[in-house]
Amino acid sequence: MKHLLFAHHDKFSRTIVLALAILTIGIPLLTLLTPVESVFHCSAYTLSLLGKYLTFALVGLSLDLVWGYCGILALGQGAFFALGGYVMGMYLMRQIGARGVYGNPELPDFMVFLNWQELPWYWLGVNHFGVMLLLVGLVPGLLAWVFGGLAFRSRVTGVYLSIITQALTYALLLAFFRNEMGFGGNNGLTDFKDILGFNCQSEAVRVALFFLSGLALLGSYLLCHAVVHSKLGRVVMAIRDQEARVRFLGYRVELFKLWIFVFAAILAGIAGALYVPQVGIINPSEFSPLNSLEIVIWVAIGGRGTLYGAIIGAILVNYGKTVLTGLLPEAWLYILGSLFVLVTLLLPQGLVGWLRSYTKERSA
Amino acid sequence: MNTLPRCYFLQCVSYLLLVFSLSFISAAEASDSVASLQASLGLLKQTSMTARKQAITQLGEGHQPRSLAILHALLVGQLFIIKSTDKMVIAEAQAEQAFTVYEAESNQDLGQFSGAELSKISLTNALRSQVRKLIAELEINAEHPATRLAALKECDATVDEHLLSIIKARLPIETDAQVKQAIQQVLLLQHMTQGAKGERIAAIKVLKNEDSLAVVNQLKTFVEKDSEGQYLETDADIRHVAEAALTTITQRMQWYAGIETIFFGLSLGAVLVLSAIGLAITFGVMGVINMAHGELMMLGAYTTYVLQQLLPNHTGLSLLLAIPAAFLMSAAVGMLIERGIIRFLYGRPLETLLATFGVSLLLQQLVRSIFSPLNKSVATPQWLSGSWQVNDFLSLTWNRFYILVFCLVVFVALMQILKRTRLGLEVRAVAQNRTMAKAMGIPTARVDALTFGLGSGIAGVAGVALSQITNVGPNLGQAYIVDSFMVVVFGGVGNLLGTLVAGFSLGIANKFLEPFAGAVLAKIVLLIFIILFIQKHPRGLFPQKGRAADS
Amino acid sequence: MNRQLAQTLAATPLPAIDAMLDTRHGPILYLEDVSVSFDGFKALNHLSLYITTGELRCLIGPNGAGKTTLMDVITGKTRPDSGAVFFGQRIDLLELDEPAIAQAGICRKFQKPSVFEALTVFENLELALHTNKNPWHTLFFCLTPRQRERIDEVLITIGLRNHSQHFAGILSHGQKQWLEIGMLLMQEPKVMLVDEPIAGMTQHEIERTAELLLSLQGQHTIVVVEHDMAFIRTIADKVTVLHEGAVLTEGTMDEIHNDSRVIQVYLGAAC
Amino acid sequence: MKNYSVLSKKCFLMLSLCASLVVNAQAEETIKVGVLHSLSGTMAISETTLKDTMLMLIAEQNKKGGLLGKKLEAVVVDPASNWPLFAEKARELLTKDKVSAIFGCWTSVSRKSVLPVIEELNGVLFYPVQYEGEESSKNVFYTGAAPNQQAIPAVDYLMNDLKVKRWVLAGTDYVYPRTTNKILEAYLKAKGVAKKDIMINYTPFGHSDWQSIVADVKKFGSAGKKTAVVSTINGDANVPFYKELGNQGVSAENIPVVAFSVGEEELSGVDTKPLVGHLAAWNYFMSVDTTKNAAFIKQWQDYIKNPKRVTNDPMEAHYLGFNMWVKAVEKAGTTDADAVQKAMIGVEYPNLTGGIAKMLPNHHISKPVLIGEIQDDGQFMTVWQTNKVVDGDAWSDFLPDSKPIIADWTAPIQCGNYNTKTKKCSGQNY
Repeated sequence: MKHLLFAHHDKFSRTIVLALAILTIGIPLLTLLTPVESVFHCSAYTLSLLGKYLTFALVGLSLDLVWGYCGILALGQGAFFALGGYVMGMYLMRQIGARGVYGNPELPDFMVFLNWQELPWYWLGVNHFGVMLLLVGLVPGLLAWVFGGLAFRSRVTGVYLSIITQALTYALLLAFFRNEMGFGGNNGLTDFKDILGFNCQSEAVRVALFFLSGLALLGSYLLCHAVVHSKLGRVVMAIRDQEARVRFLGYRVELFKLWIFVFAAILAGIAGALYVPQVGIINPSEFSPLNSLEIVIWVAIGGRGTLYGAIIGAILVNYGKTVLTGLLPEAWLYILGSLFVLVTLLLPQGLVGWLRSYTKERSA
Repeated sequence: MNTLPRCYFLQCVSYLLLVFSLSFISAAEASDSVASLQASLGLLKQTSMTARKQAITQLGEGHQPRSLAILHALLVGQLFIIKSTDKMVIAEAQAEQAFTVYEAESNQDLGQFSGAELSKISLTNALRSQVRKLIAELEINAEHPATRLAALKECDATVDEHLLSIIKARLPIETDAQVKQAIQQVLLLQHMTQGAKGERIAAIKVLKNEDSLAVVNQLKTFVEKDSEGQYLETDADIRHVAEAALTTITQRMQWYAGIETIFFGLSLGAVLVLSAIGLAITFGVMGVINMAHGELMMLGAYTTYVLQQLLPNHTGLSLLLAIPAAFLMSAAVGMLIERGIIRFLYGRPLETLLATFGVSLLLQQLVRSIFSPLNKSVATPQWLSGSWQVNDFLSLTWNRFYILVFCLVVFVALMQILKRTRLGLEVRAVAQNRTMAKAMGIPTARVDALTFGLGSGIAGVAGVALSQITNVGPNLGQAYIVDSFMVVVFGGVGNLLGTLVAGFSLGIANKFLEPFAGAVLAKIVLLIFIILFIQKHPRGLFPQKGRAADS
Repeated sequence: MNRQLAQTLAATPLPAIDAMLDTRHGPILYLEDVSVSFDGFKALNHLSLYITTGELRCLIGPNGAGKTTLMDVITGKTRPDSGAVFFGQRIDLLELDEPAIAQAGICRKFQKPSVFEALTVFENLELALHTNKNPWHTLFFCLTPRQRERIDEVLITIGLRNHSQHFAGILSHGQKQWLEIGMLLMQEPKVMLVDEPIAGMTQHEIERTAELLLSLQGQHTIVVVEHDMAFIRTIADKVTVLHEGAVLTEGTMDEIHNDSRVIQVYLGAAC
Repeated sequence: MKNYSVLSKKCFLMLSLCASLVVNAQAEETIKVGVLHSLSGTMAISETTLKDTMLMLIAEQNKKGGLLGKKLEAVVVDPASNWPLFAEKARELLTKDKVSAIFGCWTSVSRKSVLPVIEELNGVLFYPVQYEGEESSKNVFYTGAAPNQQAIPAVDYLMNDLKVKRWVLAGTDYVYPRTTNKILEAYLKAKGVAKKDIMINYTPFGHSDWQSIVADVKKFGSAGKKTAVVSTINGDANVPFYKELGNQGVSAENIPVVAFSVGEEELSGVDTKPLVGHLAAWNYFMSVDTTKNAAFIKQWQDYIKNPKRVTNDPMEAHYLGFNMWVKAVEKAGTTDADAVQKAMIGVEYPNLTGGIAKMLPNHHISKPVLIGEIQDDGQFMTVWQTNKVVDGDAWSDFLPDSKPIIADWTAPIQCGNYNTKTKKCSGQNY
């Protein structure tokens, strides 16, 4: 069973790439080419919804790399996602410029009514698109590098590691809630106007963002696929299964863990940056430990250690959430709760594992 | 001898006359007093607050025997009007919406009434403090020394001429030493401001040894400057003496503040320990990452609520009963979770996290469906409210004090269970080496269920304690789960003593940081501290040792 | 820890390490007065041991004599409380961590076969291959024809050529042992520490293992820990007996066999 | 075969999402009203009641024959206390369900999250909760109190009637308390209160350990001057706060606390003993004795089938907002957003507590302000009230940057943040 899961040339993998490619190219094309009344025309609602799923899938993918392949159950992946989101949010806030309600050309509205006199240093520079792009990867990456560097070097493992990653995101949650931090406190950053000079609300921007999300997911998937099938990927899997043994082979385990951790953090940051303009708000609750737990759940439900399982899990759970919160507002938590319990009990390898063993049986 | 009958007759007549006239006079006086009482009560019935104020003043001045009782009833909200008869009554709640009613004027028992038949005389803050002051004035001459002492304490801050005369009059006839001292202190405070210079300095010198806020505030006025930079107190000598006195008192205040902070820290720590200790068993001993732990606490809190609904007039009793009930309730649910879900997941700790997270969602929503999403009101019994007023600078709240004691009791009991009982031995055996324990004939399945039940039950008991300090609602558990994990990990997984030490030290550190950093930053600092601490000591404060810990 | 040295070692080709080692004037492994204690229990008690280049040394001793702890100390898993551990004349092993020691050329086969079950036999060997083992290098790593050849050689040596694309998880116990020895070979070690190599093997397999170890003697310095006296007799030229964390005696198998203290220790332990 | 199964699943997912947007053919028969309140998560505690209130109001209107000859239909969704989900659900309500108006949100952040969506899609949102002001959107009608309808009158009462000299401004660390306290601080200073007589304290959401802060308040209040606490402490943190006050012996007579977020519903989940005598400022109290209010309470308790359920201020806000909307739709003769927005301004509807609420050009309403003392039955006794309704002010006059700004959605200004100095209207999305 276990061995089937790690088979190299997997047809599922090709399927998912194909599906993602079709989705990424098809939906924007359909939307741009068909008239608004058409069945195939995706509305702004559907586009940003699907775009959101894609960014969730990306953060799920990044967690799968860390958890499924490297065996680090990070309960703070949401923190990197949120940091990427905040960088993007700051850029978008700066783009508002003098169009804020107080008409202050420098300061965002929330700073004006809290009587800030000048922009804090960490807000400088984010108004340039290039700097923002750089920071989207740099900020989560740097945090992961410092945090992971410390933790992996002192060989913090297992639940201890899980809990301190949770502590990390919890501390960030509390910190970003503080209005003194200069990130808008509980209200966060919102009411964005435009991105690179294009109106955030326009269909073209939505389509572009969707396309970029799809592209980012597809690209990241291929990249992750390449990584896990490189020798580095095999070392990392070896670390997951027998960390001590890998050390005796002469590998500096902490460097490998750090590499993966930082890489995943950057992916999560990119996901966050794509998420924010599509939902229109970033707020400290994205740092909530529960959000990070949910990411773990997506990966578990999809099936970890497969990459595409994370993507499927993230999309399915969130799609279910969208549908159920509308259809059964009172009961959806029951369904979601039972789903987590049942999947863990009955499908330990997630939906993908089950699907795979099912198709194997059929073909056998 | 023979004159005697005559005189006797005369005397009798005169006596009779006297008695008659006296009784007539007293009757007249009595009726007068009844009339004024009725008039005051009539005023009280009016809804206007000014009328009520007047009525209360009259009640205070009238010196009628019933006025004290009526004022007391008014203060605690037991004074009602019977809607049908417009009669002023004192009502004592028997059960929900059932009252035993006494007529206010005569204290005559009028039988049972329901809440709907009565309408309450309510007070505003201003009136309430007026009533309180009146009662205090009346009680300075009360029978019990303790009542007198309390009355004196009550009017400590607001001594006016009228009150001062009452107090002065009391001093020569006061027999109780404590009360006498209290009276003298009030008088000294007067001397400090109003006497001759020598008298004032002497008063300051005596009073600087008292732990009294009134003294501090009075002393402060001696050294304060007005808006033009002039001292309010013109006499430089008095200023110097006052300054010196203030320094000594401030030193004592800081000392007390230190004690208070430690107490605050311990009590916060006790809450942390209580919420974490159940987790220390399920997580630490069994390796189950139980995300539903918070919801098990929530169940305990709801059990308290339900018991209070069943025994509405026995808040204290129901709270005590809630402890075993909550234990059983949460333990039962815990064992159900263990038998139904977790036992299939042993050895896969990270998957228990997922499954129990699902369970926590289910339990939350279940509670929302049964009890509505609104918070529930859990009453605090009298003995758990208020504080132990050591002096004006230091008071320790009872509920926190009891929770601290309760936490220690739970901890000791748990340690004893694990150390002394057969179950404890089996639990430790299974925790250390499951296969070996099984080979030795320990029924591991039963032990697992019981251990999980024990941890869950303690979570339920923690819920009872939490119901006394925070909201009882569906979100109760989520507020504590992250903190609980931090405490267990900081203390060292699998070590109960570590959990205790970790909880208390985090609590105290938090409380010492709070004044400088504020509540949020203090918490962030501690979280970062835990993160860094784990780097240095990857297995917490009290790591498990030996080869077994490596695997 | 001397990180700089460790990092240098990690990227150093083997001949360069040889130059650093400098074994001209004495033993390749040098342990002097090493003590380790766990919670008061002395696992190693002022132990001194010297192993010369190219030697095949057997370590025996009853349970708890400190055999595994000794290996832990040499490979950097356990830090001794006191004493000195040198690799050749120049490399102080106490300054290095496990990966650095492994890269320097001291490799270890574990008591319990620990291969990577989720990887194929080939991949297991590939991971062990002596090369630059930093993450970036690993990410872009491609096997050279020479390295592929080397893997094939080892596959033949350990008799797993037909299993090269199988997951290590499905191998038999004995095959796993061999695979681990193969991984050892891939690391091109100066010193091989082999902990209970024949546990769970058939007689035929044991013979082949003995042959293998004997054939390696000379190119590599080998330390074998084993309980099976017959096996030791086939391979050993020098045997060291450990007891209660210290060296009890050293000598040829025959000398050991007739040593009264050894007999007493073993019999005593048996009682 | 394998390829197909996953691929077809993806296609199905994609198509079903797109297809779900096809306009429902039956939509023409009813007028849809969106209800956007959290039914799960942390905010469910407050918002569930408002959902029920809306359902009741809609049912009532349908009994009266609906609106424009059509039945009203409530579309309830659960944004689950998740702010981005609020925006998503608002978009769903407007584009998928094509609702004519949305009644919803509680927290400021949920409103801020929804705002761009409502403005983009030109919807109508009724926001029923007291808030920090500093906002006026063309598409939002604010039926809760602005700071000048709650905070300022409360401070006036404390200052004039209770002769309070020292002030503790305690709040949860988010935008409503921050702004309100900024406004109050400026207001108090303008009234001659010295800086040392104002203590400001912020705590995180759900703060439960109030020991140190209450001890500080006690020390601050023991300096011999009358002290009061102005509390903008949010929801769940209140119970432990009041309990701690009671336990540490701080009574309402010594240091009264006036709260802006503690209403009847919050009190129903609390042991009221330690709270008795403390104050709250609202625009509605359940205890106010008017026939309209009595009828409303009865209607509510009958609807929810619980004779003990309480009513509160945000419920009245929805009651007013809904009825004003009904009047505006009738006036406009259509549910078209632009027409309704235009018709809304000037609509009047009687408050439950007396007086007439009127929708002002700045999209806020005029309301009376009441201050009540908490009684042990969880009700308020009104101790003070404004003698006439107070107009809601979107932009506070006590903040330097917002002073020159006004909101006026009538011609010729037509702007939510018109700067009277620069004569400019910046940052409108329409």
